Amino acid sequence: MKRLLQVLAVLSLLATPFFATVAQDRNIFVYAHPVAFPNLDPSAGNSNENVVMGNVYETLTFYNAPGSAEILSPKLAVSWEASDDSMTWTFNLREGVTFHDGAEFNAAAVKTALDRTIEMGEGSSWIFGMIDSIEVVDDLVVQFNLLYPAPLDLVLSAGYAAWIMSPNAAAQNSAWFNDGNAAGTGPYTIASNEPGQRMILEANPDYWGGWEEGQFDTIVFEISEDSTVLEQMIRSGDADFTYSLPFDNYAPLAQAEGVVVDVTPSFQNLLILLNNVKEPSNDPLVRQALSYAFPYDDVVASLYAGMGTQSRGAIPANMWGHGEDLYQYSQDLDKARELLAEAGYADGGLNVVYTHVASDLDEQQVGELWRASLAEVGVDLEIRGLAWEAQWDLAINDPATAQDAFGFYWWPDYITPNSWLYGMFRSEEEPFFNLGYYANPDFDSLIDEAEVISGTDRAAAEAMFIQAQQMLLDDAAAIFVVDLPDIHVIRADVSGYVNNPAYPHVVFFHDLSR
Amino acid sequence: MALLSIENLTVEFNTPFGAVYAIRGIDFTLRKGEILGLVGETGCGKSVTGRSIIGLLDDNARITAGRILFEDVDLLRLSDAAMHEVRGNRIAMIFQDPATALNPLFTIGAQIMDVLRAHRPAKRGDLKTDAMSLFADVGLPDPAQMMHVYPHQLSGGQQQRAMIALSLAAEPDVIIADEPTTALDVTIQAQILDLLRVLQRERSISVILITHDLGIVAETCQQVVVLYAGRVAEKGAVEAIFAAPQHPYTRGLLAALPRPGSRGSDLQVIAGAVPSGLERIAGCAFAPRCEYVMEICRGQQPAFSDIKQAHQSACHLHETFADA
Amino acid sequence: MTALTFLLRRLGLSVFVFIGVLVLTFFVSRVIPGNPAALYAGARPRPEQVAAIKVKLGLDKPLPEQFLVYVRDLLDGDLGESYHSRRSINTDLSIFLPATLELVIAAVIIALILGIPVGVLAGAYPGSVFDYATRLAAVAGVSVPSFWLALIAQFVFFSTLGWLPLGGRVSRDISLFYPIAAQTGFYIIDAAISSNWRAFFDALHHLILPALVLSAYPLGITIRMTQASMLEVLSETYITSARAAGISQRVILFKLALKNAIMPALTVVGLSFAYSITGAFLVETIFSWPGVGKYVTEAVLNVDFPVIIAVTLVVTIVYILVNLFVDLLQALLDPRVRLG
Amino acid sequence: MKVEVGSTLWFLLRDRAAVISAAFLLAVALAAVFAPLLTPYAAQGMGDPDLGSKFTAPGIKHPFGTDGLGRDQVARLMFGARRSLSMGVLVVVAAMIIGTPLGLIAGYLGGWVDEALMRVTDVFLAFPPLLLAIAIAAALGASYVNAVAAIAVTWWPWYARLARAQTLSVRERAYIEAARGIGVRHRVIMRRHVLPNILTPIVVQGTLDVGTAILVAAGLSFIGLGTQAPYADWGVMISDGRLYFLSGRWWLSTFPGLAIFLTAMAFNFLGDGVRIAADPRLRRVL
Repeated sequence: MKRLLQVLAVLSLLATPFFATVAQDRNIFVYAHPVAFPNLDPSAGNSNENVVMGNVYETLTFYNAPGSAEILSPKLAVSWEASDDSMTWTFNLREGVTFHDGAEFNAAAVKTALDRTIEMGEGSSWIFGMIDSIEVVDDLVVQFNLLYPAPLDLVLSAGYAAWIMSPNAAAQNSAWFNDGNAAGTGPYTIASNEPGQRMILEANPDYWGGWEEGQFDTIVFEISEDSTVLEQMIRSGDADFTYSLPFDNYAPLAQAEGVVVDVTPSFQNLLILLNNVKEPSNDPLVRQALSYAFPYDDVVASLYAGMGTQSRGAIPANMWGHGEDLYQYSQDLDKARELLAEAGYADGGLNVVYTHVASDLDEQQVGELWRASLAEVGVDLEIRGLAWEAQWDLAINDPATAQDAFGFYWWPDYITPNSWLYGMFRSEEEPFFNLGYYANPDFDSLIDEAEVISGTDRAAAEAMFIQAQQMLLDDAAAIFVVDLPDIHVIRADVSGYVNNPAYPHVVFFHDLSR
Repeated sequence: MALLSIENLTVEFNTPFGAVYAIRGIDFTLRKGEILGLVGETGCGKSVTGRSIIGLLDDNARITAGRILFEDVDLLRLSDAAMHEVRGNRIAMIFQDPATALNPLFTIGAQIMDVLRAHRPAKRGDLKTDAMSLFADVGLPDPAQMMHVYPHQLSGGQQQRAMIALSLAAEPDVIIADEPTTALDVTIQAQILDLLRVLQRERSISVILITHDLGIVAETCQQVVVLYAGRVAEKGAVEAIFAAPQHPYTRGLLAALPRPGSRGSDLQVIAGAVPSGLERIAGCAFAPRCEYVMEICRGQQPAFSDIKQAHQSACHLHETFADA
Repeated sequence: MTALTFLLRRLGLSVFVFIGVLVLTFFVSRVIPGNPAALYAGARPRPEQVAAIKVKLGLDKPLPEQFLVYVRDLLDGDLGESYHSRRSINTDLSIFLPATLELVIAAVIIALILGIPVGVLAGAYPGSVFDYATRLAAVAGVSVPSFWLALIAQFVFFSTLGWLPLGGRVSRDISLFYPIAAQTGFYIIDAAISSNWRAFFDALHHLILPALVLSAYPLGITIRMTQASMLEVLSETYITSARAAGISQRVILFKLALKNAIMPALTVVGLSFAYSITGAFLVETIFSWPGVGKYVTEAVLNVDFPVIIAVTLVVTIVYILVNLFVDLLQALLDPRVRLG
Repeated sequence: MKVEVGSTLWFLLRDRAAVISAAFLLAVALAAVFAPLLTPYAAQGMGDPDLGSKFTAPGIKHPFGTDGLGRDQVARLMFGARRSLSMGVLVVVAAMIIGTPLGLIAGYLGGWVDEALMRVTDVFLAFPPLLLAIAIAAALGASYVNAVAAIAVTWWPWYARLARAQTLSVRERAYIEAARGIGVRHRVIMRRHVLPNILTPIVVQGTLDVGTAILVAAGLSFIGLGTQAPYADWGVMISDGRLYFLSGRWWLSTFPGLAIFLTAMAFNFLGDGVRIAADPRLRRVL
């Protein structure tokens, strides 16, 4: 057996020179990507395909990376203005832009594209819920009439659903896109697609943004769900970029030659929604006790290898709406015991069910650490790993049989605090993502009011959003665990990379060079 | 003129229970051109004797003593290669059930040609001709068609004829026929025995006919060796022994024999059981079942005594019977 | 029994079994908890989207009706659409199934090529050192967890020795510069018929490690069965009679006995196939091999039940066909079964 | 095939591989049962973290190292053995309990009952192993019990077939004919006369199967359909360690893998030994 292996290996090695001498006349960037691209239809996709969308298609406005002077910058729109009541928005479009299929980019194209997305009603298209109609004012001027005041410039910068595709492409169905076809205005086009394995993008030579020496003409996505493969690729130089490695592997990797581990805050955080309706967690005292029993420091320091930060309220740091002065729970087992005693559980005897996505080791270990702490205050935590849909289904069906604690990641569809607050905590007839059944009329009216003024008076809105978060903390509606870091590993010889958490894990390849 | 002499052949089997004594020292001689019957009940060692001669004992068998002299060469001392030369070429074997002794997946022709090829280099055409003439010799119909026929397409008698053809292929001097007719009908049985006799006469082949059927021996053989529990009870010319059996065991066998010409029945008609191969036997092996048993029989193994030149028996009583 | 009636009987049985498989998988897949409509809707659906999709997918209808619709589509050759990727399962399987079959067939070939001669020799010399070593190896083969062996193999041949790639079907350079023109979906074959030798060797290079890992179990089975059947055949009278006729050991082992021994050993083709498929389910993910195993494990993770049923059905059909083929082959090779 | 227990045991004891295997399995089983007494890290074996000794390489304090939550891997293995071993055994026992009576009834009654039951087993056996178990385990939800149930559901047809074949050979025996002749009820005959006579080969097959069942169960656990945190079986341990395996923390997956490997091997050797010892025709091969 071993002998045969040797023979085979030698045979294969003999063959190596055959293909090792490929002329490197191309400048290739390899993105070792941890998941496949579920839906390549720009109207419908709202998941990890955003990295393809973000390079093949473009949005009207662009949300800048934190630290920039402006929140937004122009992309396909060069300028825009809102009416005083934020009900009518006018966008002036970039001139001389053509789609990959040769169609001209203009106001009609914008209308066709966005109408398609709204009409299909899939994916994140609901973010356009405020749009009443889209009007072509002029060849390069488009006007949006809204149903209610909203910050449309922010909405149109979204990393999902806001892409503008060519009118020809807009006439196609999802299957057409998923066969690897595309027609946007972006710097790259899809050259080939081996689903679940590899996708190759090629530079669009006619890109309106132009090309310079050193930029990449070919982008390869090597898809592997296996973090081991990703890690080996970036380590060996076989890939230029990756993410989603185990937190514990970054420190050793940072020591490796030619590799940079880039850690920046993200707009994503991990919460544990507590069931506000079901015994025993319907008692705020119990919820507070559960919050005090949570091992925040261990989770941050050990599970996230010190790279995340403990959450302060629902909105991650670095984003507008984050309250730096909000109350922050910390682990205090005595306090937890006191609260439990006050709630009538002096002798313990409490059973709590925590669910998490089965394939998520981090969420699982959060549960394992929490379980050990809870055991000390007499609470028995059952950890249940489920498929995401199963976990969600369990939560929405009946609060009485639902889990007590729901491990949950949240990220914004477009960058507004209300994404968290409305999404997870506003009372609903039939809960959809308010999976802890939190219901507080004061909270509801506060965030509704804040949303209305956020298009016109962002500062006042921000104060109200922060006030609303204090209510959540008082009620211990959820355990706000950790603001996650964006950790990207990139080869040191690549320059120009800046992480933009508004577009999670999207690399804008046009910015890079080697 | 001894072609093959067996001298003090002793064979043991290794089993998890210990050594099993299959043959406890036997002697007999096969002369050229004669048919010798090797008779006994199941387990008496007659098949083991046959296999010992051709060197095809099972892996767990061990020949612990004795010689097998074939033309004055001790077969037991031959190398594997030399023994391989003997098999088929000088000594061949026929088996009890031709249905299992012929390979079901090859045509009869292919099997006989394998044998022919193993013994002499020849052109394919010649091999074929030779094979067909062998089929004719053993009385198989339509030899040309036989080349393409599989064993299962033949009747039992035809299969045994084919088997005999196979054993004749390399023109051996000795054929060991291990119960060649047991699996066949009575009428077919007679035909096969006829064939053996014819071959013996015409090709002057010597045959060791292993059987449990004294009737067959009476009809076919010139010499007979009666085995009991791995020892020779009595041996000699067929007429002499059938006329005056000396050993009580032989007498028992003959008494149980049905009328000549009808099919022989099983020989286990003497009361009692054959001793286990696991036991060491101090005296006469037959003593526990013997109606004439004496004190001496249990302690001392009877020596051979010549009754006449061609008739020997191993019994303490032999003189009594001789006198009777 | 003639080969024809045999064939008809086996075919009839297979059709029945297939219907049973269909009913069983459909039933099992509909018990899966979770909300398929929400899965179909994407990462962060709205309630009205989910409700609309439920109607669109017919999930609001009673189960028997859903089953009938499914069978009707199936008869049209339509395996449906993945709820997770929304891609046509037919399209996906046309890519993933050949990948798995390439891997599995390679593993079966390795198992047979290594296993049969080793089994024959071990059976021919029972009690020898070779026999004991072989027996140990065979038991090791059927006892080693394939997914663990895959990790160890990666550690040894990729990390330590650097001889073989970590995973995937072809190198990036091949995709970029020497793409394989897809015809059969078997990269090795496609590359060979288009004389794309760089791609051919590259694909082979990628195939070695997963195929070897996958072959461990079927290799163990093949050795065991060949050895056992050889042992049995060699104790048959016709082998003794061949020996008695002076036929050489070489001819006996590798001509006469092998043909007899291979008959029962042919069942190992079916078994090897089955166990390689099983192994593939666990091992493909580790080797980033884009086959049905990886496809279905991801589908399980996502409760993507159209994919789960489709893969179960298709793989089971392939498996039934392989067994049918083996049975037929056995019948054809055995002269005792009359032809026509 | 009725076998004397005495001689079977006698033969078994002569089979060195089987004896060593039995001793090994006994040791593993004892380690599993008495784990709390044998390791100073019993709490860690049950899931408690010790973040201070996270990812410790094998050494004197932790011979097999620690995992990402700092838990001693020897303790985890010992507690994991409880689940891995019991999964294998439970699968086989459950499959026997389902399969044997069905096979017995099919073989004894014959006719359409036989035909129907055997066609059902055909359907189950048409699936490549593991595939159906994956589907069922996914449907039931990931847990230790469900994994056992899922595998048992795919496993019973083998026992049904075996039981049926054995029943067919036993059915025609004189004492059964006699019992039927004097009007003993079918149920009584099946239970009193047939069942005891077909059990031996079924138990032998069971011994052989436990190793494979452990492998299959580990496979399910490996893809996340088995034991749930904070507990772990060996398959889960390999799966958890895999992320770190090529990044220098080789010990996490290596030891549980070895544990499965050796245990499955031991069951195979023991099963082979039992099979040979229980079947007089095979004893010669020894």
